[in-house]
Amino acid sequence: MSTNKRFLIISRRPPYGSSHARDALDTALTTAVFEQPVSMLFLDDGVYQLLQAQQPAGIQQKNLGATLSALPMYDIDQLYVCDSALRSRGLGPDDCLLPVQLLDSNAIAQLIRNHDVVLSF
Amino acid sequence: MSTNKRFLIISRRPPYGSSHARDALDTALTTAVFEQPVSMLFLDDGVYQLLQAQQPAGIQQKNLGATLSALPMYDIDQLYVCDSALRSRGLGPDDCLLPVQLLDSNAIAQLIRNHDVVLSF
Amino acid sequence: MTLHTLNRAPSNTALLADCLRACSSGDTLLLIEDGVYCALAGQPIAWPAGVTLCALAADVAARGLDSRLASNIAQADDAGFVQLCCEHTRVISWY
Amino acid sequence: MTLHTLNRAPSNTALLADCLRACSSGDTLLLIEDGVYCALAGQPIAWPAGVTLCALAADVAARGLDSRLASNIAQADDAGFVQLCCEHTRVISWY
Amino acid sequence: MIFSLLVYAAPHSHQGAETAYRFAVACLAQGHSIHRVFFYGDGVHGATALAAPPQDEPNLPARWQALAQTHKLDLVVCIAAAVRRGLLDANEARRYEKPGHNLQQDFELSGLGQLAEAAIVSDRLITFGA
Amino acid sequence: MIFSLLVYAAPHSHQGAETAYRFAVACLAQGHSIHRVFFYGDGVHGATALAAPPQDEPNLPARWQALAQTHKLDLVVCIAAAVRRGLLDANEARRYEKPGHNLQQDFELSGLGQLAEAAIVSDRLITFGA
Repeated sequence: MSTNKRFLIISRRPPYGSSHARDALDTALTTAVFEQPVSMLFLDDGVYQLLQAQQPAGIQQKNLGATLSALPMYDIDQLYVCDSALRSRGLGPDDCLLPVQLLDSNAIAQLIRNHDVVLSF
Repeated sequence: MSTNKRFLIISRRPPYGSSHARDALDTALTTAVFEQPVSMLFLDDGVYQLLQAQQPAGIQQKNLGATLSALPMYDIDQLYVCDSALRSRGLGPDDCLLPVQLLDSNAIAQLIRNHDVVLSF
Repeated sequence: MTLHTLNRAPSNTALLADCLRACSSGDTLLLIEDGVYCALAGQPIAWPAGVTLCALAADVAARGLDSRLASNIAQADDAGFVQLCCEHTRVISWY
Repeated sequence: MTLHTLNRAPSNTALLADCLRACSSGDTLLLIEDGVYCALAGQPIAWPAGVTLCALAADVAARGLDSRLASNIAQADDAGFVQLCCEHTRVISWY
Repeated sequence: MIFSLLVYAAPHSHQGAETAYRFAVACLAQGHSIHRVFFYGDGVHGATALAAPPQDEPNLPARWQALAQTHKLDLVVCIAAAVRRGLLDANEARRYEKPGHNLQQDFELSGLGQLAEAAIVSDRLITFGA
Repeated sequence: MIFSLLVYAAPHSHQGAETAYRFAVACLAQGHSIHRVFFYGDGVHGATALAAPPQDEPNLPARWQALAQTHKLDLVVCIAAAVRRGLLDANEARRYEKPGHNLQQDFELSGLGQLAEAAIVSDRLITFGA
């Protein structure tokens, strides 16, 4: 594939309750395999995906947090989080299982302008 | 069926965007055919179902408002609406295609206590 | 007495409000699936008086909330969920 | 410039807030499906400055909102939806 | 006590489908009986015979079937919700002249009246929503 | 202009499935080309061959198929999302030893890479969500 496009995957849903979070993650990983630059932006309940110590064996699902931890190995290291989404839930960067960059509203709008393809889940 | 139970169908979703509103209505109609007393309670975006002048031909769906208008013919005439859900949307009883009874929070909790089976959609 | 279950996060403000509005004193609210995020400590939720709160244990563990629950929330396992259904005369699912 | 589509009612406050937060001046927001309820006159929605608002006509008519739209909302038909996509460099769907 | 379950969530899409199954297992383990499990809305997809999930994900239609065989469960799928979504038994496939059918064994297509009847004769009806 | 569509909503469950189809029709009517329609998540149910909706409701899989034949559309269904939800073509039915298959003609099962490729080569990618 010759053309390069900058991809932004927005993930807004909590893990496990529905397939959205898993689908967002699979899309990010697949796009990275296609050697396109991929960023992820966690908004709203999507920030819950980043919580440590997820143990989903009892609900018969795969550990989404474990897959998220592997993102940097796929060269997906541009991970952004809505500052107010995190803080309004009583959480901070230390609660996250990965290093993330906090963005305010202006920075989110700018992040979008800097990407060619934006997929939201 | 000898046993009589009082059914309350709670309908919280707007019409057309998903099948919830249609499913709630079909459940109410079917239960009435079983000669059980059925009440309906419209909460949250469910109150949008009651708006007049719905014209869903352009989105290839059946007119939900028309089916709602037929409820009294099926002896479903206990129709309740959350007062604050209606008013917070800038609507009033005159905007509704059927006569409805407005309930405040206390009355809603009491309505639930007066029913045996409560189904929410 | 009614058992209420709620399966969405508190960001679904209208759902949570409807659920709490529908509770009478003596009722129990069981948080399940994404509803367990309502049990996270430090949430500004005005729980109604006289309503017992609990959260489904498998969902709490799945989401990494074991050490993060508010102190007024008990945990119930699947057997406890069934028992709660028996102890209340009706069950309403908020979703 | 970005075209945003939104398909949920304003009761989904977090979705609407995320969408509006993501808008830049010059963007367009197209309300589709249940999103057209955001276009109902008298809603307390703080629309961001410089963002053009429109609603998909078939969805407006379906829901009985033809005579109830706020004055700052234009209607677009399906062809207009396609044209808006062409006129903006990217499209984000909020759902 | 006599329970009935209303499953309104589809496997893999919403967790409610899996929660319902776990609830049924816990219910039977305590000696309660389940009068009927009624699949409605997107929940009807929980009755497909063709699901092939990855090894580490549960095959819910197969699990319901196994549970039904052990405990003589009545697994009923709303016929109106099912046929419009492409879930057919052999009869409906014939009626609509479709090339195949895909309803898992030990599930049955029937009308919404079966939900009303279940609510009437059961002590508790529990909904698992999407 | 070259469009691709991502359909993430199932017919009869969420309106997004129908909006996507209307968009495609309007798109082609204006002389644009559609590189691919990709069905993902619950959207995969829009590719079933067994849907039998009431007369007054559209059969979306049949309509997509007709549109594909007229305009040579590439209708691709995410294989991972499809097989776990019980949507199989003949190959996958054989592979998983299932008794039948139910993918509508002119749809094709393939990997998520087809979504990435579509986004890369198209001028616009439009998502229709659930």
